[in-house]
Amino acid sequence: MEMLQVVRADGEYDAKLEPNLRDEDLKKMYRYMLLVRRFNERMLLLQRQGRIGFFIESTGEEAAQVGSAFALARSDWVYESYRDPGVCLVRGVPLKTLVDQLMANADDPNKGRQMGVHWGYREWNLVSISSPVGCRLSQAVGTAYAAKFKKDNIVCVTSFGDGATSQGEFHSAMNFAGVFKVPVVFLCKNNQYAISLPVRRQTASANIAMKAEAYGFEGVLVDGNDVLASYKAMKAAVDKARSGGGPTLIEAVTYRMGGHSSSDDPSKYRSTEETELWKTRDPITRFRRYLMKKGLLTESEDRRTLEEVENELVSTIKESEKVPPPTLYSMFTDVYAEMPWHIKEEADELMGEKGQ
Amino acid sequence: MEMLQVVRADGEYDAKLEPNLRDEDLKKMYRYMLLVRRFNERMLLLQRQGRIGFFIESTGEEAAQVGSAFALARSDWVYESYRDPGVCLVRGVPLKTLVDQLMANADDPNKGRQMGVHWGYREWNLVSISSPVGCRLSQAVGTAYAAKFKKDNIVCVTSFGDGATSQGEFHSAMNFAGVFKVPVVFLCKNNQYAISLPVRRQTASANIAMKAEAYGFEGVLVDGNDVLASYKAMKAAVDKARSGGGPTLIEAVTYRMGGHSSSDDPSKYRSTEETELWKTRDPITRFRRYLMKKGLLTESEDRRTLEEVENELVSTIKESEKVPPPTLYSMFTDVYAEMPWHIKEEADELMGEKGQ
Amino acid sequence: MTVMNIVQAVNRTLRDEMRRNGNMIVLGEDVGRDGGVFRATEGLLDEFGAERVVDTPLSEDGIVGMAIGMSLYGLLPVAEIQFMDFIYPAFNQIVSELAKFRYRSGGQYPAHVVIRTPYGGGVKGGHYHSQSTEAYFIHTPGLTVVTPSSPHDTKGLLLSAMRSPDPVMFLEPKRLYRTIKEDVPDEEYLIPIGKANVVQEGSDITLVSWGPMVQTCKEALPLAAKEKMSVELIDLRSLMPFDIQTVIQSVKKTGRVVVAHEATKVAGFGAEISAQVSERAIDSLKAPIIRVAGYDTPFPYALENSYLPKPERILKALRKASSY
Amino acid sequence: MTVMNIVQAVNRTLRDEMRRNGNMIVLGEDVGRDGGVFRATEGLLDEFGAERVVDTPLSEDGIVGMAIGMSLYGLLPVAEIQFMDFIYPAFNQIVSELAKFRYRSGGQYPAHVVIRTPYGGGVKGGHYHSQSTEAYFIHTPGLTVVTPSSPHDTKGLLLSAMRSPDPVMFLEPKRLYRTIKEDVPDEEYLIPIGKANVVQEGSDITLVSWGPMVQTCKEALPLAAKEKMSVELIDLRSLMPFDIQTVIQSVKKTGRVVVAHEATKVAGFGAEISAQVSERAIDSLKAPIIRVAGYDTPFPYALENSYLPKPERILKALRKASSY
Ligand SMILES: Cc1ncc(C[n+]2csc(CCOP(=O)(O)OP(=O)(O)O)c2C)c(N)n1
Ligand SMILES: Cc1ncc(C[n+]2csc(CCOP(=O)(O)OP(=O)(O)O)c2C)c(N)n1
Ligand SMILES: [Mg+2]
Ligand SMILES: [Mg+2]
Repeated sequence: MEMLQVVRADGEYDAKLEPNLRDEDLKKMYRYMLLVRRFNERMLLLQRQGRIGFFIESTGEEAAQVGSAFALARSDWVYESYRDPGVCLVRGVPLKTLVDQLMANADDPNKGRQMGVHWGYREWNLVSISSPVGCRLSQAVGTAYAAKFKKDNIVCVTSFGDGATSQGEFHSAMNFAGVFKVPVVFLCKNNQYAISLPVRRQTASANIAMKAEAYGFEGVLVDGNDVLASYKAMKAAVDKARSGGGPTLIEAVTYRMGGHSSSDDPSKYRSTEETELWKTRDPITRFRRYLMKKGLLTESEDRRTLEEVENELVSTIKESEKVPPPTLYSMFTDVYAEMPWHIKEEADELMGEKGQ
Repeated sequence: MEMLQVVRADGEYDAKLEPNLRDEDLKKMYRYMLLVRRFNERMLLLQRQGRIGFFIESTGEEAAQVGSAFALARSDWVYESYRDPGVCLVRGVPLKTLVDQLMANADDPNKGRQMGVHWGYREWNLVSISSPVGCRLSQAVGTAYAAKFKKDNIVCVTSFGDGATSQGEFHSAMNFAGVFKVPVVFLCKNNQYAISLPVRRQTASANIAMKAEAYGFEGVLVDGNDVLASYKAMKAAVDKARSGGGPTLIEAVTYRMGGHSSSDDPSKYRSTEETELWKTRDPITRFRRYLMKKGLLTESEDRRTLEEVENELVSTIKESEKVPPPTLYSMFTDVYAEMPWHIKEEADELMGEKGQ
Repeated sequence: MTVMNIVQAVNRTLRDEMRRNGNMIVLGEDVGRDGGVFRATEGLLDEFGAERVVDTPLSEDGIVGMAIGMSLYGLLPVAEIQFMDFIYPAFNQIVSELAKFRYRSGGQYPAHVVIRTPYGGGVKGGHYHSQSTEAYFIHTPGLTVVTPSSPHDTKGLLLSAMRSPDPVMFLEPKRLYRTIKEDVPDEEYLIPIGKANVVQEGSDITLVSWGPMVQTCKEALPLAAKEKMSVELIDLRSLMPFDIQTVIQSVKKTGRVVVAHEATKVAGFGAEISAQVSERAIDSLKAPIIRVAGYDTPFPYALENSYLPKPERILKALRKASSY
Repeated sequence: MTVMNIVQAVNRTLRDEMRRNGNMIVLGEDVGRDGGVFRATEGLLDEFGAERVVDTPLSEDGIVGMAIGMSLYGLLPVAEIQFMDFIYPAFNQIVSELAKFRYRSGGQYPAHVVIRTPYGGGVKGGHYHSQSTEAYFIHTPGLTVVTPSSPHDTKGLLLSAMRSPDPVMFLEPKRLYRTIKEDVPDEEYLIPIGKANVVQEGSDITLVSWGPMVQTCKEALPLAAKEKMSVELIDLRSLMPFDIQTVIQSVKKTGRVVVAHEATKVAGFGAEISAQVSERAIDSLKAPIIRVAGYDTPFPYALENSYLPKPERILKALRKASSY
């Protein structure tokens, strides 16, 4: 299986393969990638400082996030992953809303109910994340089924890691998608690791994309560190889905440049040579080179963008830190639409205690 | 993918493909196939008469059972399916032991604890069946792992239906088998239906055998109504596994000639044309034609064999029906190795009541 | 009024609601052409088509996962799991996902799926076609758990389940599917979730039960009456939330409690009822709270008849409670 | 004697048993090169090699299924599930297969697998890294369920689990993994499964607990002592089978019971303890049986600290029981 690539690591590109994007959009893409990179770095720092509880970074995976998100319509639905802050941002989620989630404060639309990076925003059709790996895929199939049923012209995308492909739920979801031919796109960001397990020990298949054949639809292999290739692959898949062509599995080949999460030490299970090699394939450096070659970015513009991004982050963090935590009572709501008597008793008891 | 066939429906055969089997064995195979056919018919009758509680027949699938079982060594392990009485018989389980299971009487090594057709015989390395579809596959992988670990030269085979391939547990098992390269053979008897669901709506893949590629090992398509092809495919797979070549998925294409179980009415969901078509591919008729062509069977021998089989069945049923049900107390044993106090209390209470 | 059994009540109620609600979808194994292995969805495919009556591949996690995704998008999926014993491949979807969607999303994504599944023994099904594991689901915050014991209740409760904004486990007593027939009103009626039904009033002992065991309790009533025990039989109907008020009121009157269920005893839902009573009405108790339940073994096959609580076992417990 | 914490006790005990038993295998996600996300299997890969310390693909049903198959063939597989919250993809393997193999095969195929899994809150893990769902497993005949509360108990109970002929759920209180250090004997010792440990004797109230909550109870003891309540603290250690005798003996002495656990309250195992007590010792009871437990909501994140039962909540319950 061939891997789709538009821009090479050195910034050279195949003009025949360039997607049809406006210069404006290319610049926006770059800015988003920078923002995601700096967001990751900042948040990891906040975590180290104890200002947020837990964090999972997505450094190295900016292109796959931003490229694929750019290919979606506002009305499309996304079952995003914890490594998708870029997808959230591209879809319009304010930076502060993401930081609020990490701080689990009262402004978080999820009411501070989940660990960091478990995004979920109804307003932007981003479905609330959960931790168990793999279980969101069949839900995405269901949403796609429902959209098709209602004759809404939308596509449902779900993004997950290489590790997730081992779960039984991956299989069920792929199989249902093939059988019901629903407008769903499975985006596997193969970042080479599931915590410590390298992908070659996750599965014996030659790659992940080819697994789609077992379900009767197409798998596509794409360079996930190439934002234009990531865009193109997703665009083709959503166009196909939207026009009734059914599901696609995209494998975006990328690399988790950092640890698995803020609690992980990757030096235990992988070599410096390997990480150094992947640094030469950095998606941001590559896209920067491309933009400069195309005359769409200068050194000074680049510096300015970075500064803007930094300022935005600093001021957002400041704002989010001002927001109080959720109210005590909020611990008891939303278990059911209406609070049943036994939870009410518990809430009353606790509120009474704290009232004393 | 090509389908392996040795003997055609009309009994013609490809001499180049004939396996290396003694005439004795060919005749034994035929006898087993007849026995399975008549066993099925008899047991279904007993069920209709209320003499056994529940039955699942495997009529039409005799070749896949008998052919594959002949390819195994006595020491190999089998996670057989409820449509595998033939596998049990070939491995040496006495007919009476199978009937005892259906009668759930005191002679059943499973102590009458399970519904009919849930075979399980430690003595013949046939692992106790359970009802949830799909969950035995990863167990077979574990057994294969253990055998390899212990450097025992055995293969573990697991047999299941087309419906089972949709379960997440199929996926996990296949994936683990590929990753750990264990001596396991997955035998999918694709009998075209999972209760009422035809296989083309079970999965959108072109066939089931090809699913193996997604796990990095070989899939083989075989005519499951051809006992010699079934033997050959399994023999090749176990030889490969035994010599360290890892797993194989075999899809044996066959047909469930009867209902799903004694509670099913297949006329609701399939046509007479279809069942009539498959009757022309009957595995027993085909093998009979082959044997006659080869001069290994005469009409009168055939009649005699059938009579023998009938007599064996009749006398076995009579014997099994004489055996009393399991003792009341046996309801409480084997939950744990030693009976804990709370079960003992319950047993004592019930025994006390009945003692009164 | 139409005389019908439970399976018919399920079937009619699904049909009526599908007629009313164009966003309702039925899905599961063999629910379409076959009409369900118990015939609960018979006729629906013909009337509503394959888009709304969906025969799925053999995968319970796929069924529930897909139903969740449908529900988030605004459909009302009613999933059938062929036997409760086969629900476990979907257990992750149910307890980690379905139950928690509303809460974890701060109310942004309520997932409303109804999961219908036949449960309980008495059909010679051995341990994989007989179990009653309602306690797993009751112990999972976010799920509603309901179980009818009659055709009439089936209709009213199933309608409520389908109209509820929360995910509902709708447990159908399969042994009673065709054994009880009664008049069921043709017009729509809702039985509120969370309210128990006092089947018979009585003054000596409170007998609490649900699902298939209600029928067994009913059969024990005349035996108890013969021995001059006045039994108040409460059918909980809804197990989460459960109507503790009705139970406590009764216990305050009788001072004696027997709880009867088919599930294995240890850590079964009977323990919760017992614990609630001794927390809230200990001073009213004149006798130990007695549980009649399935034995703590896997569900047997050959000996099913000795395993299942029978009216005689309930009677024995009533005697024990009343003579204490 | 060596001073160690719980995670070290797990690690040493696994190592010692692997040295002793060449058929023992450790398997799970990240248990090899990484040494487990909590470091419980650190060093094992280096000492025993990749055949015996098996990094598996990301699939819990695969892990447990494979472990069952290994065990049937005569190995002793000790599987790690990274968090108890992620055990549900394997729930079918555990409740339908592992628990029932011995019974359903008439004793021909006992499946002996030890499943180790960290559970409980207090690590800022939100609802998917914090839950305590021991009740699901206790309610499943065929499983043994054990949970230590100290490094010393960890060693003795884990050894017993690995030597037991039955499948064992070995639940490790992750919040205590590194917080309690104590002397642990270097030589082998077994703590019997099914026997409770009386942590402190007392005459006024019986306080029953297990796992991580034992520590919280211990912290409540001096507070109770200050208020002149003599508390008998029982650490169950083993939840299935559970040592009801020790509990009942204590209740007969004290007449008052508080049960404390971290799991959500409704249909939690506390209900079973309560039900057993009121079944067996109602006449000894001088007060309602009070349960202190997790609230009946999914496990929260921001408000975890208010969710988890604290010594103060236990104290309050003790007061309530003793002043009734
Ligand atoms: C069912 C389940 N098992 C285990 C875990 C623990 N866990 C969290 S992330 C992870 C690895 C995921 O790897 P992958 O799918 O490749 O995604 P990545 O983190 O690399 O983006 C594991 C094992 C989990 N969250 N859910
Ligand atoms: C997990 C699970 N779901 C549902 C069932 C009910 N059921 C029993 S057999 C069967 C169909 C199996 O089809 P297949 O795998 O093709 O095997 P076949 O019966 O055709 O041999 C179903 C749905 C079950 N036993 N287990
Ligand atoms: Mg990964
Ligand atoms: Mg089939």
